[in-house]
Amino acid sequence: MEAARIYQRIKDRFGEHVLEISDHQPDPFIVIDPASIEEVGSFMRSDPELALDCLSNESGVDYKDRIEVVYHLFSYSKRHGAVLKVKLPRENPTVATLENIWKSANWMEREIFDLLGVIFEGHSDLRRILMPEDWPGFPLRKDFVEPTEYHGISTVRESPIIRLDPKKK
Amino acid sequence: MQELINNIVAAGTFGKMPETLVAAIVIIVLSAVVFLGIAFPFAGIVSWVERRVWARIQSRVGPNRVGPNGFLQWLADGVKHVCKEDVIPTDSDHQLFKIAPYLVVLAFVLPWAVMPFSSSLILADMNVGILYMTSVTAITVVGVLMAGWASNDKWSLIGGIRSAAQIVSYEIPAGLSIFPVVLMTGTLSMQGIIRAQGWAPQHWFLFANPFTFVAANILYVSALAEGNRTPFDLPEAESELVAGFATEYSGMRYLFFFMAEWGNLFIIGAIITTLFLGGWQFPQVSNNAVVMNILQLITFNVKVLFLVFVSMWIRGTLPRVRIDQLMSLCWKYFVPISFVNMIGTAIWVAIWPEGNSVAGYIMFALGIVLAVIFIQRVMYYLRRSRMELYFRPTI
Amino acid sequence: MSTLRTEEMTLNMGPQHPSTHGVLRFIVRADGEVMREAIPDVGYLHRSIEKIAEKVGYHGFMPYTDRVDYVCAMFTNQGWGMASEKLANIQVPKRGEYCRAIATEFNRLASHLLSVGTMGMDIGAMTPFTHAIREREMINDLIEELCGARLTFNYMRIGGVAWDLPPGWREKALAYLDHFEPILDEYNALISYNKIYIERLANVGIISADEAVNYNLVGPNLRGSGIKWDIRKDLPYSVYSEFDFDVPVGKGEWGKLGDAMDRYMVRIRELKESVKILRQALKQIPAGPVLAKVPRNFKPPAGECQIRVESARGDMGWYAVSDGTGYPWRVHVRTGSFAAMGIIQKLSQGLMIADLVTLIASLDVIAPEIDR
Amino acid sequence: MGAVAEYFDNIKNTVTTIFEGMAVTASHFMRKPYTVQYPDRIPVRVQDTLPYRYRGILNVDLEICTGCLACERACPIDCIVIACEKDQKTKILTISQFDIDIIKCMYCGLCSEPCPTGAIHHTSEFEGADFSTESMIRRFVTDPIDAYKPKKGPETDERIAPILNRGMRYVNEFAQGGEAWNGGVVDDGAAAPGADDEEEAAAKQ
Repeated sequence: MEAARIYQRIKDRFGEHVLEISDHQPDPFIVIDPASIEEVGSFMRSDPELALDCLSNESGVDYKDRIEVVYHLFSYSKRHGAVLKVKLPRENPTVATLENIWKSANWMEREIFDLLGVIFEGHSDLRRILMPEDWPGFPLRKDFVEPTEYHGISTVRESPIIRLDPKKK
Repeated sequence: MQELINNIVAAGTFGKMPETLVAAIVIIVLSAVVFLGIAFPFAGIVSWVERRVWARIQSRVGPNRVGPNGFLQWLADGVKHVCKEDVIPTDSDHQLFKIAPYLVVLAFVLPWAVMPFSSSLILADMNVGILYMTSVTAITVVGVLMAGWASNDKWSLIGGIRSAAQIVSYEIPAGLSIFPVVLMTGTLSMQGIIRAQGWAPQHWFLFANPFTFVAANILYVSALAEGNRTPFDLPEAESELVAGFATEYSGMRYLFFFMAEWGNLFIIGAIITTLFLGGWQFPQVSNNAVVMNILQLITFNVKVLFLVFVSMWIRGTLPRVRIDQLMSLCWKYFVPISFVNMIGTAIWVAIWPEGNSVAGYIMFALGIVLAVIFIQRVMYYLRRSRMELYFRPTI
Repeated sequence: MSTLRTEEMTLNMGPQHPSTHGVLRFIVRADGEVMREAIPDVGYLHRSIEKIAEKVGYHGFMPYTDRVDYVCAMFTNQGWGMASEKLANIQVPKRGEYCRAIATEFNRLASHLLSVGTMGMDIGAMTPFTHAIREREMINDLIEELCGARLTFNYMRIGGVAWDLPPGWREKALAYLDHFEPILDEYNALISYNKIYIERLANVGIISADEAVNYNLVGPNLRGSGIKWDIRKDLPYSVYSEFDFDVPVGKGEWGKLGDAMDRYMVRIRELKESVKILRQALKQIPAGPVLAKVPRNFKPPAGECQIRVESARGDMGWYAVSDGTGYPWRVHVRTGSFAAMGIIQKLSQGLMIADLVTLIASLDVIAPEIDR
Repeated sequence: MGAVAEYFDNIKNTVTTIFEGMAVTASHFMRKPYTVQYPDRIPVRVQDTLPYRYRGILNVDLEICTGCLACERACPIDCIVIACEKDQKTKILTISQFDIDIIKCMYCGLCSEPCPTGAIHHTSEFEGADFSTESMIRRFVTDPIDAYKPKKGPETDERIAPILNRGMRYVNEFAQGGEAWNGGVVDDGAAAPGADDEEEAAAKQ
């Protein structure tokens, strides 16, 4: 099934929750209301015509004015994919977890929490996964400033080259 | 032995010392010479040989820097280990931690007392020789378990417990596999068993009947298991338990464990050689006792070293079994088969009390057929490979 | 009768453990030899590659992609190249695609060889490992001649590959393939069909097909569970539609379907398929340029895309967002190992400690690929 | 399969597969080892056995450096620092600094690709261990040197000509690949990405 028809089917079912259907190339996507993500997710998985049984990729993007969580879904039986997006406010971004629908969401949501600070409500094990437990801030946010030291270990290495030409940098 | 002590006392070298004291000194000095001069260097050299053999199996070169072809590598390693700091973990049980390696070495040293190198070269030809051999080697388990427990390290503990389970279990098939030979000879003495065999392969107990052939194989595998050798190196399973019971050891104590392991290879080989491969038996080519003894010594050592080599070869080939498979192999396969062997041999002996020489020839022929098939397979793999393919012309 | 007090043992496996394939850590709760659970703890190799992408630009990010998965860097190269090409709608010349296919398939051989070799080593057999590494070295020699590096290749560029095949390389490659096939049979005789080995691998870490999809397992892990799915075949990219090859799947010949042995055998059989592809590619490669004309100051139009590459560890997803400037706004890599690690906690329940090692090796996780 | 049959089948399988495995390893006793000892057991230096494209430690031939800064801009890791000054009257470009931080360098080869003359190139040298980080910085300019100006025809200066030849061979190898071996036509337009851009940049300088 083509992406546009998948999105149309979702719109028919959850009319008011679908905020935007974009025919952006090369990957068209659908934006839905964060409050209904769980409902839409379970529909997309269980609907026999969509049968999107695999959450292939889940990632977050910081757009400076909002944070988007992007779900790349895929169906092994129907061989079609869909891109689902939710837009969240930058302050305290919260969205329901999809862990109960696709198990693979567990680790990917932990990663998004770790790097972008999106809180997934109802997640069974929302801990930092890649960064240390006590790392300050969320590194993939655009306004993140790396601390110069971590537990007394410097995170910067001074370049040993002294730049002779003062005009540059 | 006794004559030697008597001679020394008579010569008066030690003045008026009591005879027992002289005997003690002589025994201690002699054993020191034997162990420091023969057993330990043997273990060291085996470590080098093993690394070279293993390297060749793996298309590598192996240690070749120290001495000719790296022959002195073992000395360099020994010196390195002796010079290393002897780290004892703070929370460990210090006394047990220190004693454990010595117990392991003890278990390696004691069997040499009944090692039948030739018709006269044997320290003590006990009438329970083979029983003594199998029982003292099992002291290893005490040392290994002690090391595992005293290290106060979970990996070591698992290693120690594994070792205990393994050695105790494999004592049974090993013991049962000795029975067929004992049934046929009616003696437990090492020399007695060897004298019951001939120099020719068809007179070896290996080929005496089908049951002894199987028994020899089971005994060899069980002995490997007792010696913590691949495929049964679970106690020190590198990829699972880091280094098992030896994880916390360093320096000389660490070396002791491994010296015992390599030295044990000789003992494994000696047991099999004595029981199944005709020991030192050599055709009577000379009436000179010295010449005969030297020839017998060479024969015995060649057979033992071949078995040592086979164990290295096996180590280079097989993966490690899992602990539950180890146990099921022992209890489901080896123990029942050993019983069958024992009963089978008993029946065989009942039918042919003097042995069946035809069976010996047939079994030997079958062995040759097996070897020929094996060589054919080797040549097949050799033909198919094109190892001369190198992309760098200068290499 | 009073019962003996027992307690669970908490073992800390890693980060410095001989068989955790890089810097990985497992917190193992064990009852003697039997594990209650093994909780993976990752992140020791996190190098913030996704953040670096936002700072170095499209061309400059290419060498960094090598570090995402240094065992099969060609695929990460290709993934980033394809993502950028899709963003900017660039057509790669035919010969460039063939060079990519040849390089990646050789890299797949190398990666699978490492995987099956370490599998043997984790089981306790050292020889298969060195034999596999020996073959891998020869492939590295070939790749070194092709692109000048043995591990971090940086061979591909946006719009094709950096360098054409060097003169005489094709003959060498074909000679290698002739040499490789008997060696693979020999390798199988040495270890794959060994009874002890089969016993160690069969019925360990069984993953059902549903579970594999649900946990988003990819590549050989997915195929080991009996799902015939290969991006190269089912969503063909590059020039893979021009090759004739099979997709091996696990059949449960030695145990239940989806066990470690199935995953292992899928890798072994994929080696043969890769050889098949390589022979065809080396025969069919057309003449022509290898690199499309791409400006050095590469600025794709604003937009986003996701591409999927069948890497040695399976479907690797690259999600790239461009804002029209010379620097990507966001890059996300979804790797096979990351997904595979997610299932370990569930699979480890009730296995033995020795089996955890088998399980990790059979899932073929590579620490840098998890942490990125 | 009955339990008894399975039992004996297990024994048979184990014995035969171990037999095969032992045959394989035994055949290795009769093969040559594949590894070689580093570095003193082969007749030539390891460096000399490496292929032409090998990416070792960077080197710069300042005689043919045009001072176009293409390499500095291409470097994703900023380990190359160049300082150029242009005399407003004589229009001569002077290079006063050309430093490469070898510790930082990741040998990706992106700098040598856009170089118009092959001045910055990878050597086959890879042994770079030293005792201090300071000594790992390669400083190629000791006294300020005039940048090379590409000529229309072939190079006439006897001193520079061989260096330029080597450099251009390097450029050709990288830009076009080797000589096409199956009649492949190498398209000049597919040279290193945006080669024209670099010339423009050089012209601006």
